[in-house]
Amino acid sequence: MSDVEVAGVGLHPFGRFEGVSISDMGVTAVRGALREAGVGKGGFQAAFCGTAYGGVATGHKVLGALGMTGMPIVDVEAGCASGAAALMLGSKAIGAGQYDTVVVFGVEKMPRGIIRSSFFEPWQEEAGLAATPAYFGLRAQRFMQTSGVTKDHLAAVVVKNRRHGAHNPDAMYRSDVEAADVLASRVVCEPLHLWMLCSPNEGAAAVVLRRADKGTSARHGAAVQLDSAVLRSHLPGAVLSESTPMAGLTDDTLPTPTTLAATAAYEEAGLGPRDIDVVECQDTDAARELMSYEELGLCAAGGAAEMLDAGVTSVGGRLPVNPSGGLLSKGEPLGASALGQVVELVHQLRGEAGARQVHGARVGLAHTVGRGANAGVVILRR
Amino acid sequence: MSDVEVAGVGLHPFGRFEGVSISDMGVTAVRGALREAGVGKGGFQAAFCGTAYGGVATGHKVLGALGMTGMPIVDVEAGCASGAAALMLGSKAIGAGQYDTVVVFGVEKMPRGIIRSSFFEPWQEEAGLAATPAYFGLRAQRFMQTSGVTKDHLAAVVVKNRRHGAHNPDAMYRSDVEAADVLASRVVCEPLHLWMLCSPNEGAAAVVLRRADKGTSARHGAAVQLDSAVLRSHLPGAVLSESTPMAGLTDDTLPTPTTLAATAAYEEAGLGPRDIDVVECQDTDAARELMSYEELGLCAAGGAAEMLDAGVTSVGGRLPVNPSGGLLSKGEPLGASALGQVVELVHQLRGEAGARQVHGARVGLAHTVGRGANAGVVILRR
Amino acid sequence: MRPGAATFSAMSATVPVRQGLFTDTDPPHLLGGRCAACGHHHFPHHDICPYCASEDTEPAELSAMGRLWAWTAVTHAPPGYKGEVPYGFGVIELPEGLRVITRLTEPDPAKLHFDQSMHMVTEVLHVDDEGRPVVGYAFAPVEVP
Amino acid sequence: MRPGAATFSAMSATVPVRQGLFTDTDPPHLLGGRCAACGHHHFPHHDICPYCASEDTEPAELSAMGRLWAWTAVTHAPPGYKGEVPYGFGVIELPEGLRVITRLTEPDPAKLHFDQSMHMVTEVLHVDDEGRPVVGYAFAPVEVP
Ligand SMILES: [Zn+2]
Ligand SMILES: [Zn+2]
Repeated sequence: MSDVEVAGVGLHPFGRFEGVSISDMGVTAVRGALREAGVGKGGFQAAFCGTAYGGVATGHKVLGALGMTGMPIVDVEAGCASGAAALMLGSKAIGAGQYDTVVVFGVEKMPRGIIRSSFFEPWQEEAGLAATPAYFGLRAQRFMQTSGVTKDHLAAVVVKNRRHGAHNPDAMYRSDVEAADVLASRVVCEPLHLWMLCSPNEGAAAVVLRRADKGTSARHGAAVQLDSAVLRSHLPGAVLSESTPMAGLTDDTLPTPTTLAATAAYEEAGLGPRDIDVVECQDTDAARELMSYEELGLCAAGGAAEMLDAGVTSVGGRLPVNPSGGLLSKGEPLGASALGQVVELVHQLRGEAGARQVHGARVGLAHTVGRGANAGVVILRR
Repeated sequence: MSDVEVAGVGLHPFGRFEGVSISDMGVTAVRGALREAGVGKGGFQAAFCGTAYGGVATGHKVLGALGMTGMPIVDVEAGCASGAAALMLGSKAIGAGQYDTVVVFGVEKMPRGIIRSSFFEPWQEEAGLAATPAYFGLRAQRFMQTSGVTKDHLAAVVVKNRRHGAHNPDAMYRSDVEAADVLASRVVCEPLHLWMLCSPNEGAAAVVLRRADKGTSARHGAAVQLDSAVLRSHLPGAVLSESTPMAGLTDDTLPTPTTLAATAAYEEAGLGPRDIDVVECQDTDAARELMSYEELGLCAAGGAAEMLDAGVTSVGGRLPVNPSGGLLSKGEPLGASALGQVVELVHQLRGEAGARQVHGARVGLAHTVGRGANAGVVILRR
Repeated sequence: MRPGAATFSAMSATVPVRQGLFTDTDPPHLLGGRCAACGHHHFPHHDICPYCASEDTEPAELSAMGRLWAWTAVTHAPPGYKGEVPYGFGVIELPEGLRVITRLTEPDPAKLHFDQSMHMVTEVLHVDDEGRPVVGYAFAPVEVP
Repeated sequence: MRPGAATFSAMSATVPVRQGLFTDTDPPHLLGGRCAACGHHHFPHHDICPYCASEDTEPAELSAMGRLWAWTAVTHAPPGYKGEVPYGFGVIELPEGLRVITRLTEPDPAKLHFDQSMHMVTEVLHVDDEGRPVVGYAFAPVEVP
């Protein structure tokens, strides 16, 4: 297998952009990544586009607007991990020698309000069982019952990520918040308050991948290597799995899709959780971030609250998590969010993250998990 | 690169099935393919699902219903070539040594009536430019102007394919038709009459792929090899490209996505059009089949009418095209149609095609092309 | 025939939100299935075991009584839901070794506790266009006398 | 400012189906673009050349006259279309080396022929909710006197 390098990254900010089409956002991100990589028309042999709600031919429209088509263009859906799935496909294809250079991008323009997904069956909707945030609430409650995490910890995650996000010009929310205000926001589904949940929104992110022996980008001295990009689905049996079954088994030993993906990613990269310097992880809600600490092996079971309390996961701590501000600051454009994490990590590993820079970061991990169920874990190294 | 073998195929018939969900159809097809391959739970390491309108987590629902999840599951959209895109990804991953066995399937339950796709922009819809069959009509008219093809030839394609389809128990239309009746059906968009257009419908198809050195299926003596599976998008510039631009250049030399894909597939398989014994090709409309003869290199430019007239492409001729009855008999469930062709070719190459058997067929080619634009070409060999 | 599956006859004044989910016996029972190969129960019933992929499954009435394992409340109507909010939402652990996602009759999370005894009930979700009450399943706290 | 782009003022009784597609001069012109890098014209105008990916493009009025290259008629209303059927539908070849997809004012394919001279017109597509005629572009046969 050939080594795979990140030759360039590009981003369209995450937020709400009236009158800006999904293609427009994709063009901004892809153009940015191509420019960084010094790649023009004819300079890549395949493209992979992650999107959940983009519809037919999403990737083709972006590349069509750029006048860059003809190669295979694959549009991929894997829920919150769509971009990770696209990255996995692109990087494996380079690793296998199928292509030298590929463009991987993710785009989304989420419908406003509650998303009516085709995911649930009509009877489930009629019965009120298509209550997406309620599943997050149940998961958070179970986690609190078993881990020592309290509502104050959930508020502290929001405070931390919004503090990080205040330094990220591409985030949707760029202001600090107080724990008291988080706890004063309305309850959506106990124990989750409104400010503990990320907002679905719009955005795009892009990455140019290249075989490492094809030469590094002239523009960026610190080359970033893609050590692993893994996608996994859920194992059957967990009642609160992101696959949202109507029932599950009384078995608490089943590994989650995140753990399956992380285990495979560490093995692929030949390293372990202790080698990671910076993490971007799925914080759909504040509890989800803390669960991820455990599921990714960043702490032992029951250790998330202490890790947070000690400031380990704040910028300035030993292992900053979501220096970008996370989805709680950026919002979540499904198809773009996983690659948005990768863009952040590349900036961090290059030392270009400004006021939110994790100093000396050499290895970064990006994590997404969501409907499907799908979990993606990506490990980058400089 | 390892050789890739088709270890098993499965199909849910194409048609309209009230009360049968997209997952139900996928389960039927996947279960059939796994059974033929002798593969059970835990016996495959990745899954690729093609669908255009299935929505979020389509592949996951099928495998979830089978209790077979945990591996990477990638849902792929590439219009009419969605199944071909999934097959390309699955076969390349095996060829690269990433997996030993993968399941590739395609499912669709097309909305009834005219499909309101997200493909067109609102102003294009408002201006009446989202008139999908009109683009087929324009393409057909241009082809007739340059190739000597007449309306009688278009009717003859329908007669041929419906005659083939009468022997296919999995087709939606299983009766012969007369040319006069085809020409008497109402005009949808000149020169295309209703019976010259395929019907969007429902169905599923599945293929189990395996590294050839991992042993052949016990059940099926005649092992079928996947020699190539290629996906290509369009080059910019052709006004009647399946990418449906609002304008194009006065340049008639641009290769179509079908020709791009076919050229790459022949090269990958190390053979040429003259080595092909049986073809399944995109007959969204009758003219599209004849265009494909040229674009796939099965005849020279301007040779399609003569090839059809001489019976070359009928079962019993030198190079039967669409022995399954084609989309004109089967209907077109977008995500499933490309793999439905592969299932037909596997039956043909194994000698299991009954009354529509192409005797002595050793090499088969499957072709899909549609919105995106995407074209897929698959070459199979026994 | 599945146990209880035909009990919602045309004579019935109400319609179940989906056929085959629960009996209209008193007390009602959820209609799941059991796999002979792995021994696990599942809900709703499938022909294929969702845990081991065996096709050797058969319908099984599930216990009407269980224990509360997780709970919250839905405060805003989710997509496609025409009934009232708030309503309780949780997971019940049944003696068959199954955890079931369900509505709860108690919409106040503060009034529920872990491991609480709960029993299955049916409740009207909304009234359909033909004036028929549409009925779903839920779990209610067992009243301590 | 693009040529003609501001000519649909608030005073206008009609609204274009999209801004920037055509002028409301007499005769009207399609508003495309031209790429300085490859020299090709395109329509509608893009900031990026759809053929060579250059960003060196500028707006360009296209010829009002062209020749018929392909044609058919739409007999059933396509999705999102609120106007009348049938209507003509075809491709016009413009002297700029561009082939443009367009409505045709002639809905009978038998009355059209290859290479026929055609000129651009605007036509009312439908009347919007506020009572304003929504106008699109089309091509009409040049009448031979
Ligand atoms: Zn079982
Ligand atoms: Zn150009």
